Amino acid sequence: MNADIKLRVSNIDKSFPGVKALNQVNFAVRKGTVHVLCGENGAGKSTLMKVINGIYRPDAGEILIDEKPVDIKNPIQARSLGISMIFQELNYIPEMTIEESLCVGNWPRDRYGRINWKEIRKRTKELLAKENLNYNPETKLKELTVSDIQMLEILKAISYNSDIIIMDEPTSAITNKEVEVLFQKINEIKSRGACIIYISHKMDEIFRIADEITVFRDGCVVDSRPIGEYDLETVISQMVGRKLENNFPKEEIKLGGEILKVQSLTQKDKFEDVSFHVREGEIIGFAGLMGAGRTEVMRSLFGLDPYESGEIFIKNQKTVIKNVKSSIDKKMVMLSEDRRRFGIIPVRSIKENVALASLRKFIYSGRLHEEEENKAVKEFCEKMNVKAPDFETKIESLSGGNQQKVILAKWMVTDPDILIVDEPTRGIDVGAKYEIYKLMTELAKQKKALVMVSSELPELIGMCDRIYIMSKGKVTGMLTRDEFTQESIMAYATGTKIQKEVK
Amino acid sequence: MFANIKSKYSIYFVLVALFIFCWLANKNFVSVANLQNISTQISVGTILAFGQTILIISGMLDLSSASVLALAGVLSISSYTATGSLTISFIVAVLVGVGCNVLNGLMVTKYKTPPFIATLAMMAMARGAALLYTNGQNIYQIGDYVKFGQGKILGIPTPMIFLVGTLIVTWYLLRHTVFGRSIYAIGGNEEAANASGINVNRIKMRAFIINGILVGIAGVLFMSRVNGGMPNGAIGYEFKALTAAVIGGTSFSGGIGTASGTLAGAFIVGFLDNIMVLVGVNSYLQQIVRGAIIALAVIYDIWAKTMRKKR
Amino acid sequence: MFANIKSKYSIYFVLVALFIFCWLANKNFVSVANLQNISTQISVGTILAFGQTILIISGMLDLSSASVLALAGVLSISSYTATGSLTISFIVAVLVGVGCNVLNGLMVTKYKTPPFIATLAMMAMARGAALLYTNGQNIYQIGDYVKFGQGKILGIPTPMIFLVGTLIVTWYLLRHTVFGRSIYAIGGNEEAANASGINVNRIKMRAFIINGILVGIAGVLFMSRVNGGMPNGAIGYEFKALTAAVIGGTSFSGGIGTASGTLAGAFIVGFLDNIMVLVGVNSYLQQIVRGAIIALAVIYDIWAKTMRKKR
Amino acid sequence: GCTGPKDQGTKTGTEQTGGENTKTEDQGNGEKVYRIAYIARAQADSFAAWLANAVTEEAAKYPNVKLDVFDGQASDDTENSLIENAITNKYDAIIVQPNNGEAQRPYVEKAVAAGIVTITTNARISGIEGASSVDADPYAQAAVNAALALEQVPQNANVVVLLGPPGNFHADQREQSWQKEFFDKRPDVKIVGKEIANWNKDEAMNYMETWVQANDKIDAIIAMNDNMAAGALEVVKDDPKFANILAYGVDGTAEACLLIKDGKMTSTSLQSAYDLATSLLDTANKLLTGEETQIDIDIECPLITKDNVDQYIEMHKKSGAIK
Ligand SMILES: Nc1ncnc2c1ncn2[C@@H]1O[C@H](COP(=O)(O)OP(=O)(O)OP(=O)(O)O)[C@@H](O)[C@H]1O
Ligand SMILES: Nc1ncnc2c1ncn2[C@@H]1O[C@H](COP(=O)(O)OP(=O)(O)OP(=O)(O)O)[C@@H](O)[C@H]1O
Ligand SMILES: [Mg+2]
Ligand SMILES: [Mg+2]
Repeated sequence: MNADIKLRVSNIDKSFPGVKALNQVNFAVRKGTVHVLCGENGAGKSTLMKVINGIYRPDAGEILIDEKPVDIKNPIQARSLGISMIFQELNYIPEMTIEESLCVGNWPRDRYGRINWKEIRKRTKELLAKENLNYNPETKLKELTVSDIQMLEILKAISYNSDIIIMDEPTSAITNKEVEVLFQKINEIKSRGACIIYISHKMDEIFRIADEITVFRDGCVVDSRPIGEYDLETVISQMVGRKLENNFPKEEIKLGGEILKVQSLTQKDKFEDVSFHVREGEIIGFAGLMGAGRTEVMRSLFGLDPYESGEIFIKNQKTVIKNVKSSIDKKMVMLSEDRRRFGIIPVRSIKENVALASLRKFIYSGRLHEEEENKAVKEFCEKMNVKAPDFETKIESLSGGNQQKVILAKWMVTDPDILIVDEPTRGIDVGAKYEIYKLMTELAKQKKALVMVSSELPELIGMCDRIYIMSKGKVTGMLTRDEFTQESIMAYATGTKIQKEVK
Repeated sequence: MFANIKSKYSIYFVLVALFIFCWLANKNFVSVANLQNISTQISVGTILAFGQTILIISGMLDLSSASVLALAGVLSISSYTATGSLTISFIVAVLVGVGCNVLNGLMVTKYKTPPFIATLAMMAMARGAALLYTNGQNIYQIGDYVKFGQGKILGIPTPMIFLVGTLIVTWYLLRHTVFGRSIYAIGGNEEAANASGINVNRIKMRAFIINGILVGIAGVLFMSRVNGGMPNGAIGYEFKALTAAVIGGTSFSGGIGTASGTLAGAFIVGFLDNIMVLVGVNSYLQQIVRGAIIALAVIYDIWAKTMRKKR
Repeated sequence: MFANIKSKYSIYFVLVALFIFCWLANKNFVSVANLQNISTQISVGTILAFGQTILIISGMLDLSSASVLALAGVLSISSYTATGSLTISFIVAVLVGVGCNVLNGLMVTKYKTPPFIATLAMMAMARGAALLYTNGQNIYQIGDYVKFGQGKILGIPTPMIFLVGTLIVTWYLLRHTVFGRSIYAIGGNEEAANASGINVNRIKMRAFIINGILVGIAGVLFMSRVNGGMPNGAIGYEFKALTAAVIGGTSFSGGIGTASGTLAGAFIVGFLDNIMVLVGVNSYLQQIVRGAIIALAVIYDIWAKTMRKKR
Repeated sequence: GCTGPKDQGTKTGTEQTGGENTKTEDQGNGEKVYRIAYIARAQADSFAAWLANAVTEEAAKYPNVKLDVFDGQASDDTENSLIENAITNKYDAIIVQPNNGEAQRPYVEKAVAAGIVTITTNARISGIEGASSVDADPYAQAAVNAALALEQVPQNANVVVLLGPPGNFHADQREQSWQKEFFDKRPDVKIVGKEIANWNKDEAMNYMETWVQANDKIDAIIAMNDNMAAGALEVVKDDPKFANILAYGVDGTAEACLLIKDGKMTSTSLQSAYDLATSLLDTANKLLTGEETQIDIDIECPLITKDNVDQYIEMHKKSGAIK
């Protein structure tokens, strides 16, 4: 019996078809602390959180709050026990307005039991004003970007004033500025004695806010210690089971000719006069604050959205990108930031997802060549380290990071020349991140061009040859490797500094 | 601003445009009697459509509504002839409607049957039960029972009163209650709704129960309007109801729809049918025109909505 | 392993169980002639169901299939009586089927009409056109046209041959073509499919065209089987087709379904109807039993599938 | 009433519609043109469509009549709505072919009360004060066939019965007729199959196919309409085992006449749309012009067998249904 302990899970088991996601898991969270969970993709972190939040029922084991066993059947009960959760897979209701999404499941009511719309509006405005966010409360979620939505989810979870707040990769879709806001919130929460379970693959964050760390591997708890007894290396080696030497496997590569050139690409209200170029073997980065318009540029470039004016040259040939097909035909592919919406086909198998963008490779002369398909899928999934029972498994049952790897594998099968990756390491564990960086380097070595949009400055700085910085829909600057510093990038990103000529 | 209103309320514009067109096309169209006729004529289908709206918003639908209507109607009538009490007969209809829909709800929530299949099964079962109970024979001489559907209160035909009543209830439920907002959340994204602490199964069950009440009321109205207990009556009404809801902007992908939109959808079809009869269009041609206008109305509605986005 | 097979193929287990039950229940059930009958009886509905399967997998559906069938059938027959050529009449049927479905496809892809509405409109228009063309009268004396549906090739009734043919084509399309993979992707997540370079509109259009071909073939078979051009024939067949597809495991949420599942669904309904007539169940009771069994079959199927997950 | 419906009808019309809005236009020669609403049970039902066509043709022969056809779509509610609309629209006469007599009764009563000449047909709604009717009696239609069957159906025969949709007036009446006029008198006959085929040929075919499996001997097909009889015959037409099967229908459709001519079908009774149409227009004219105030007539329902089928084939040839 320990009065200090708020939440304890003991001997939790949970299985899914073909996987034992949790195996005799034990750990405890103290009041007023931030307890960080680390572990590779598919280690079972989210599953444990969903068990605590009542979304899954455990096969065995107990959950104790204030050292008293509780039976959490559903999220409502979890909330009444003072638990709230920010989900890893942003699972929002696209047709819902901002104000309603903030109170869904918890609507304020007037004395007749009616929904109190005035109160909702008032609360929303207060909340948004307090956080300095100027959204229109009536905007529908489907019109927002992932980062907006993630911010709203964070606000919502905090607004419940729960005793236990679970944050499953809350920062995967937001930029540094919002991360700071979040950390400040976390400190406020701690100081009122509530506790936070925090899951993240961003190692630097972990060491900034953790009070205690628990490391997961293959559904088991490897170790659990206060922060003082851990250092980065230990955590990583416990997670991955080996040491990682260098964070960024960047190699010096001799650059070839210009492979992609974009000139004055414009789409009114989204971005304006965007120009950049990439050479063979080069990795360029796009930095910027949330809503800077980086995603929008890449979407238009890839043919997902139209563009009004501007020119695109691929291998020095003027190209008109009408749709995604035309850019895939030109061997340019893009990994979207919104995996759920633009990435996976949830009800189909890993195999079908991987083959989707290169069907003609396996279906020719009138039939499907299943052996070849299986071979390719196996090859690329192994290259990406996808953890799954088999390739017939539905992709929706994979962990978030593994889904991301499958989507990357899909694009690798097409053997692209230009690879645009929008937040490529979102939700990916350090080990796998390293694999992805290595893959990028390898691709660069094969004379491919890479465009990396990322909100994680360290990875941009670590991996890119040049970084373009965008602010409010315009390219405000371009830095070469020797000029990279967090400060200089931020100066352009906030728009305080603008280069005259960006080419 | 105006463009915004026009696009948000585009289906009502279609309705108004159609109304004006009908007015110009035939002088008998705008008369109290004719408009009353149209309203009473669409009442049964529209009451069913309100139930469908609630279900479709929450990502389900009810194929059994017309069959359950028939079962509720014949049982209601035979309870009337047995007891002579209008109140009891009304309650019987509602109970039968609710009972069948509780079964629908159980199949959907407890056994995870897709609503299409669950209500399809109920469609066959309820119709079979209605026919079996009556041995396929219509029940005539229903006496005062006709008051439900053929009476007037303060000069207003009772079906119109039922129509307005159910409209208000549906609107209120959808707009002002936790139940209503939960339905939108469930239809919009069931997992997210569950994660937000909405008891999905309970809300779905309630949606079916409310649908059951509406179906029961529609059953009373229908049987009273056709002046007899017709176990084989109202065939195809579930479809009419779905059509009105969908024309009115309710989306099968869930999470979208309003009671007033459904009413507008029902009136669009009602006006169309009425004007074609008034003008005397060949009845085969009527079907073609009806199909074409429904498609055009929806195409315009969608176009107007995307226009707003594009701006 | 066995449990896995049982759950993956649970609907086939239902089919086999039903078959065995029918066998025990009536000695006439298992005979070449009776099984041939069942197959020919379900052929028209099942061919439509293959079209529905393709459409439902890609997240759409076709309410117009029975009406278009009737239009294609009567035009085909009248082209036969005009030209005396079976080939031409067959081509006419297919062309009409395709034509109407191109319109469906245009409404859905170009004007973004929900498939429910687009095909609902077409349902009314095609039926109206068929009735208008024939003035509501059946066309008799169709001579050799009956060979399509009543003939035999090597002792096998032609409808069975058409059934097997369309089954193979559908299976092949779904399993072995880019088109097939694409519709699964579109139904599973349209935006992601688009982002993977699939031309969503073109594929949807093709799905409708293939559906049109199947509807045209079904039209020829139907009219030939009933030995006349019936503009009002096959009413409700779109529903039969949807039912077979959905019992067979095709999901309205899209991205899931197989040709063989649909065939199994069609046979489940076919066996049921047949055994109840053989045994001589009261025809009202038949409806109740049919509803109940369909619900149970699907509940079992879903239960078996979740069982596999739980393991 | 004694004044006659015509007077009331036109008067009401003029009063309510005002000067410019005349329902009853003047013809060139000064004679009145009467507007008649013909409300069909279902234009998609082939007999109803035939009747509607016949009525339209017949109406063309009357210079003083303008006839509009409406489609009840086999739905009581629609049919009732159409009657309401026609009243609102102030037709001079309404002819109702009910979908279901009792369901339409109050609405027909309303029409009568509004002073409109009202005629019910195929099947009549009896006992409405002030309404007239022209009908072919469904009971009699089946009864003439049943009388023939009484002689023809062998002892201890096995028969199958195909029924129309439950609750439908004609379906019920014809079934009752067969019951009383045949089955009650022939307890030796065994019903080996009885199903609802909803007037449809394809459904009848499916049932017959199954019955043929279960029964080696079927002596007669008793169908409540020709469509279903033809469907059942379609199944056994080339089967020598059933070469002598008897088949009875009702309606006298072109297809049935051809089948009788071929010796496949035994008999049917004609419900002649032409006769009904002629009587209807004649009745309407007489009522509108005030010649008479109430008329109730039944057209004949002649039995068609191989002996007299030629004249009916002629009839269908004239109409173009048979080439
Ligand atoms: N609904 C499900 N059905 C089947 N398997 C599942 C399901 N959810 C999770 N799994 C499996 O359980 C294991 C643990 O997944 P979980 O999502 O908990 O991992 P995680 O630690 O959160 O990983 P990540 O860092 O990638 O988010 C994985 O192997 C995953 O494939
Ligand atoms: N579907 C959409 N509908 C309406 N507005 C959108 C949509 N997607 C993005 N926006 C808006 O466009 C602007 C640019 O967003 P974009 O996603 O391109 O930014 P970004 O630089 O990629 O930032 P991040 O992805 O980190 O949020 C934002 O203001 C955003 O709100
Ligand atoms: Mg996770
Ligand atoms: Mg972005």
